[in-house]
Amino acid sequence: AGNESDAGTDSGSDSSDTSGGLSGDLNGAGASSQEKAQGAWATGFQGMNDGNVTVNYDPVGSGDGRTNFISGGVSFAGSDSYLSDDEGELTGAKDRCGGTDPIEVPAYVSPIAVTFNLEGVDALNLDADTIAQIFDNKITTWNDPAIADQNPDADLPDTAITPVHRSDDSGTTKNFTDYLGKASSSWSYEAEDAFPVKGGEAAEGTSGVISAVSGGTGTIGYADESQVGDLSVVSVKVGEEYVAPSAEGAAIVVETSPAAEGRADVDMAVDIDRTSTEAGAYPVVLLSYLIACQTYEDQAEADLVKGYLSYIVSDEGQQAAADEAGSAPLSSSVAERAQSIVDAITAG
Amino acid sequence: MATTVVAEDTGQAKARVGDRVFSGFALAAGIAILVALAGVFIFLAIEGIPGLAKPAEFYGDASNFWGYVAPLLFGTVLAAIIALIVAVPLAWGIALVVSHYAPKRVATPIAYVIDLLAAVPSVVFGLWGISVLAPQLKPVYVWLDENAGWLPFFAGPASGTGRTILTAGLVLAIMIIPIITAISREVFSQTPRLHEEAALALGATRWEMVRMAVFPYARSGMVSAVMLGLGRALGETMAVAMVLSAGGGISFNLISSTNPASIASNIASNYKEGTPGKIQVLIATGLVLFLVTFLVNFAARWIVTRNERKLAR
Amino acid sequence: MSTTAAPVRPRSEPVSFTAARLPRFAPLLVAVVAIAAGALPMLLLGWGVVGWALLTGLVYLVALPLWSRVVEGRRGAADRMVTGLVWAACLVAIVPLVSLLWTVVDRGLPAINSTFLTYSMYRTSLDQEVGIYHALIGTVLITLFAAIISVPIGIMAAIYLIEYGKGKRLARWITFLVDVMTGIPSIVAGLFAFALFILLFGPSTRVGIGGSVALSLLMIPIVVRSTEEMLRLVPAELREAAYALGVPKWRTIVKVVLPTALGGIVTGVTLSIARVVGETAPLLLIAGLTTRTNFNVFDGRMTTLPVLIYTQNANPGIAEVPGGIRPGIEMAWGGALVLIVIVMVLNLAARIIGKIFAPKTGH
Amino acid sequence: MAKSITVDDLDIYYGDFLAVQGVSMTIKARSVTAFIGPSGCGKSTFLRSLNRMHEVIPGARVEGKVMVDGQSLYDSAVDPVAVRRQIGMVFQRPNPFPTMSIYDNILAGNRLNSKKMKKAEADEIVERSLKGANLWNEVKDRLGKPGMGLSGGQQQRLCIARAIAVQPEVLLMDEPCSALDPISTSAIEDLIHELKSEYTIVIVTHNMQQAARVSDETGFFNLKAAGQPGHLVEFNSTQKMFANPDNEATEAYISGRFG
Amino acid sequence: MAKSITVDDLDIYYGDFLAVQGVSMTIKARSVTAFIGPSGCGKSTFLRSLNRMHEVIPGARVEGKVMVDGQSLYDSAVDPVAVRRQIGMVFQRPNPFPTMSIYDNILAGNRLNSKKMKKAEADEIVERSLKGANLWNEVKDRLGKPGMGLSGGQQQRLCIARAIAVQPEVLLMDEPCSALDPISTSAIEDLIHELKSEYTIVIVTHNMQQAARVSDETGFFNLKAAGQPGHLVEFNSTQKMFANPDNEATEAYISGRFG
Ligand SMILES: Nc1ncnc2c1ncn2[C@@H]1O[C@H](COP(=O)(O)OP(=O)(O)OP(=O)(O)O)[C@@H](O)[C@H]1O
Ligand SMILES: Nc1ncnc2c1ncn2[C@@H]1O[C@H](COP(=O)(O)OP(=O)(O)OP(=O)(O)O)[C@@H](O)[C@H]1O
Ligand SMILES: [Mg+2]
Ligand SMILES: [Mg+2]
Ligand SMILES: O=P([O-])([O-])[O-]
Repeated sequence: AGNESDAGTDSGSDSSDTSGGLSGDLNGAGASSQEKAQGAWATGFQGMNDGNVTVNYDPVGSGDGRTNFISGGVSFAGSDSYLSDDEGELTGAKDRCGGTDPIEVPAYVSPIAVTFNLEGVDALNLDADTIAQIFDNKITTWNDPAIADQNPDADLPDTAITPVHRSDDSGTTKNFTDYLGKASSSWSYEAEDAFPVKGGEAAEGTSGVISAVSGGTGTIGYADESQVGDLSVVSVKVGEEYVAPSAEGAAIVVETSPAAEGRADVDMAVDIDRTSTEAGAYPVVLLSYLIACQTYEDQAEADLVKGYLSYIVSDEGQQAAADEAGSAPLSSSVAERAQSIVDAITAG
Repeated sequence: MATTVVAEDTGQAKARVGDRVFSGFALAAGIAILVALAGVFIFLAIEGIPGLAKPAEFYGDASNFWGYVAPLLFGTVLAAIIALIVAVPLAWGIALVVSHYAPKRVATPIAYVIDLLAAVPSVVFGLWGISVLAPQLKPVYVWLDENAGWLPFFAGPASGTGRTILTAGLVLAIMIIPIITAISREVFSQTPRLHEEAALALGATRWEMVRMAVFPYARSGMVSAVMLGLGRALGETMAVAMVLSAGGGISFNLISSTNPASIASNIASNYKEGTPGKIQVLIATGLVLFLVTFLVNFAARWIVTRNERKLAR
Repeated sequence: MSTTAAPVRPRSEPVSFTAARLPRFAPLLVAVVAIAAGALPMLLLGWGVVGWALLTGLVYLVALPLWSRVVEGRRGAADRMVTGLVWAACLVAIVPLVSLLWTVVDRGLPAINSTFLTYSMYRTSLDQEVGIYHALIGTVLITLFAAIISVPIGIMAAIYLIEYGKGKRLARWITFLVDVMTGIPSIVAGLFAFALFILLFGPSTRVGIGGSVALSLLMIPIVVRSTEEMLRLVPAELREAAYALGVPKWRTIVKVVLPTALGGIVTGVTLSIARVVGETAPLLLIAGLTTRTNFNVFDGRMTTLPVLIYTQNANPGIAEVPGGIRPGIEMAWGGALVLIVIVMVLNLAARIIGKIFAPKTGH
Repeated sequence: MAKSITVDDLDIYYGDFLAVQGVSMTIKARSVTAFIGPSGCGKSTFLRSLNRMHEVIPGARVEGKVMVDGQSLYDSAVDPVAVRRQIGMVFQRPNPFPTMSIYDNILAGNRLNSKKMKKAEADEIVERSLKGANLWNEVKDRLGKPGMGLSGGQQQRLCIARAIAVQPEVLLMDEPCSALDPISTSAIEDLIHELKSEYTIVIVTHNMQQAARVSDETGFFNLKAAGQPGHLVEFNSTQKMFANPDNEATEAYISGRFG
Repeated sequence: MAKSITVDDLDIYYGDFLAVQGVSMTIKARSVTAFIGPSGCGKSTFLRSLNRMHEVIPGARVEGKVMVDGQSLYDSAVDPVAVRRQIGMVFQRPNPFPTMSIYDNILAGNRLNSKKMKKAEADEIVERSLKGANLWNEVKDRLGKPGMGLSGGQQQRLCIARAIAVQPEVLLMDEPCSALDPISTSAIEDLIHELKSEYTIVIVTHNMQQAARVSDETGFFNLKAAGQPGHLVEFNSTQKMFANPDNEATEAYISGRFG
């Protein structure tokens, strides 16, 4: 390719003063939602190493990414949810890492926007209960009093509501339903990768949901905030306020959420606090993780993983992902802890 | 010139070797296909059979595997049937235009343009399906719901996005038209002139000539073409996954948001987030699709041979 | 002779050759009327262009045969009906095609420039330009190797079925199983290839040739089926002519049967390539994704155009200006356009080859 | 009901290739007209232009006039289907429909005109036509079998039976007997004699004895040279043609001194 | 180089259908043997059993013995390909290879056996064979054109030229002249006369005059009844056969009193 031949010569200069001096291929797999951010990180990391490194990230999905990591097929995984031991994943990952606990650090936070397409309306305020009832097909028209009460200024038509959910299993759905379950009283389903309500409009992938919402009439859906584009978004009721999705709001929630129970030091798994009333917090978020080992058999592999992950959680890395993929950067305290865990990766 | 009939000089001996080697290769190729298919089957069986009997939580709302796979199978077959119903007459029509109706100047570009359709990747069909076709069909579904809602097919409520199983079937139809057309027009145009002229000389109109001389001659090829198209329709993954609003149960309602997924698209949608146990379930659905394809072909073949036998009576 | 038999049709009055024909301009006239009739509800009821086209077609397909039925009788009406129907089929099929091509060209063309075609997506800083070169190479190589695997197997298997196995039980089974094979969903083919390569080369192997193997599973049945049909159509007389000249069977097949069927075989192979060149799911699984250009199908990941299109569309990134086109979306449509052009060129080449080798008749 | 055919200065083309040039003749109703001439001189081509079968070959066309009972055959108002229904044809190579039984082959033409036919009527047509083509005894026990299972000669007779089953008014035969044995041939010749009381018959033959035996009038076609278009050398009563032809070339051909 | 062929009690089957039964005869080397008989009596079938072309039809087989110069043709050690290379065949229907030019058609037998040939040698074979088949003058200017573009008769002569181009030792001809005009026919007949000084020739013909003209010995095949297998009624010198046949049925057939 026209660009690859000279990549090594001219790009090291502008990227960073801390040239890594690494070379080789680093392979990862996992959440498709991370792909764009991974592309940005790969670019930065490749630049740091003067184009002698190639990072490959297979966006096969979180589940398959974790499976690939556990089987030893890839050096790290990207995942929308942390390892759990329901099907022995945590144990499997430990085995894969030579008996040491696997590393789980947050890669970034994504606010999940509730987005809609309704003629004549470009902003709405909704509380968790109303959102839950809409997605549970309990509220079926846009001029339902439950909606109207919260939006006295909006000119709500008599249009039927078409809620759009994900047809594929997805981390977004799991976090969204987790939010509905915890923040509302009218959502009776478990948090799951598969959308639990039967029937209704479903679409493949974030882009599918966006297409369906923008192509339909009276549609409402949920999707990664960065992908919403021109569509209108719902401000969600937190405490007494309505909060629009934002990177800052997402970061606040992550920072104030408790760690998952019974985890090792190197495992930063978090149970998001969906009912947070913190000012400015936006609790409909997805926390995306990076999964790796503390030790690798191969020195080169260890160096590459360490270097790459440490770039990801660095300010530079977080900024690159924010620019390219529109994700929300980690708060500095979270990033600092992640950095110290990643720095401890060794070979042996 | 050799003086005996039995092969003796080296050239002839080599020819015999050539024949043996060549037929050996041909046989090996045939067997390779059997092995490949057996490989796929064994793979599906080994990886999929554990998926037949998992705890109920692996099957979503259903309580067992059969409850899980039934709507998927239904969706697969329904979409494929819609596709065939739409595509087969169109494809045969186009094939006839190209082989017998249009002058060569017109036929060649038409054939070329249709072949182009075969080149469009399924992802692009998917993209086009969501962003162009579905919005166009949305008002049609609303109209059908209002005016033909008494038919179970159009019971509604009409989808708000147009991404229904009927839309998916139409996209599939467009995808399989070039396959069916290409093979059909090839066999149509191979009809011997002698037979066509026999019909024309009896005072047959063009259509009667087609019926008397072309169709009977091409029948086996036409069936093959349809089976190829059906295979693609049953197994299409990405386009269906992208276009269809999936997740519903068994229903003949063609215009609502709630549609059964197809087996292939369901695998693609759920494979990504699948844990090993869930993947076994998905592969088991793949096994079911494989067996269904087997049965469909079996039935088709049986019908064809039965007809042929009737003919030879 | 008619003394012994009742005449089939009354022969009393001489039948005129010109009797009962619609005027030459009849189809045109009906078409004009149909267009007008179709336009009426558009004007009065506000129907769209689609409704107009549908109604026009319907009126034409009903009116012309009806008129013909009255004037020319049942047979003439049937003939006109079918003629109308097959042409309508053509038009109906071309509409979505044009719409699709238009969409792809309209959205893809802006992306295409020399950087797009000659750069890969490998970059070392975010402001560098990227292109689809790596995916182009990946698609060409993986498809080429898939063809290298499946075309010989497919053609030889078809030869076995038609020339050697006729009537044998094994041949009947192969024919049947080839049909079954056409129904293998691409994702299952991908899973199978993935499992196979993991078994052979260790966990999570991702390699271009694995994609070729998966695609071969999808190509072979198409090649076999189309070749089989074409070989079946080669007249037995030609084979006999060669046998009678003392030509061994295999040479007869290679030099007489295959060349006679070549046009159709080439069509079939092109069709099979077109069928798989747009596959996404299996390649994402087994060939993986990389930003670098890889020329070696036997080692390392390879990106193909459909995978690129799929992933770029799924994660299009954010637009440079709010409300602008996302970079991934533009790249996806651009890639789709390139992919279609590739197959178009392939198709054209196949046609030319087919024409060169097709049986020569006439002067 | 038979028709007379008048041909006036007919040129016949395959695309740009002029195959037959400047033919004029009058074929009398209720008579047998034979065409003879060396291979490649355009006999088949000319014959096919008489029922507009020529034009089914892409690029093929004619210039000039063919009048059947005063109607111009190539008039724009004329329906070629109607023409072929009344001017039947038997080809040089037998061409039974491969997927149809013998029975259905015979009825193929009739079924086009009357969809519903009583079984008895159909049986009668089949039997009459097969007897007329001297094939009845050989196939009467296997009418349901495919027509392709017959030997070459049997197939050709099947095609003749199929052509006469629709009782055309003119019957064009392109070397109908070239694949037949003498017995079948003479049966067909007898049939031709019978038919000419009601039909106009035009036959192309290589067998000059046959031409002499069956025809009332004979046309001799020839090529000036290879690659040149064929043309009509002489058209005369058969008797005169074989006894005392006007043209030297005709005499040379008929007496076998030709070449 | 010519071969004599001895047939001993040959039964020929299509699957379960016995088409020809109990044929025994000796075909002399360097002579012309003609087979006559009504259509469907198995002449073609028998002829095809003489160079093992019969067995290319699925299910077809023979029982009995065919000896060529003392070697059993159906011996398991015998290569049917080698047999056919030395016992050539011309078919009832012309079958030129559609993908090949006239030139390549002629050379097909040589080329397809991968014999390397000098251009001059090839040209010579083409010219000799085409002249032998009386086609040279008509096609010498378009040797590169496809063989399918010729008229029926021209195509058949092309096939004859193709068969003699490989210089077989025995030449089987199945009604080679049924699509030819008298001039070509007599050229072929002359050719047969020429060839028989070196080759053994077996010809099936419907034209009894032709059999009388060209052959030294004649075999008469007949069917007992429709559906019954064909059999050899009489095999005798042509002279005797036509003047004073041993068998009544033969006489009836030859004199046309048959049926
Ligand atoms: N389909 C065709 N396309 C082009 N040329 C053709 C076609 N059919 C025949 N010809 C040419 O037209 C000329 C006349 O052919 P035609 O078949 O009419 O001859 P014929 O007198 O019937 O010969 P034969 O006695 O061998 O059947 C020949 O030169 C032949 O090559
Ligand atoms: N391929 C075949 N399969 C089955 N039966 C056949 C086949 N070919 C010929 N027959 C039958 O074998 C018998 C002999 O046929 P054959 O063609 O040898 O006759 P023939 O004497 O050459 O006739 P003709 O003079 O009409 O060519 C006929 O009854 C015919 O129906
Ligand atoms: Mg002719
Ligand atoms: Mg025969
Ligand atoms: O990131 P997801 O595609 O799993 O929503």
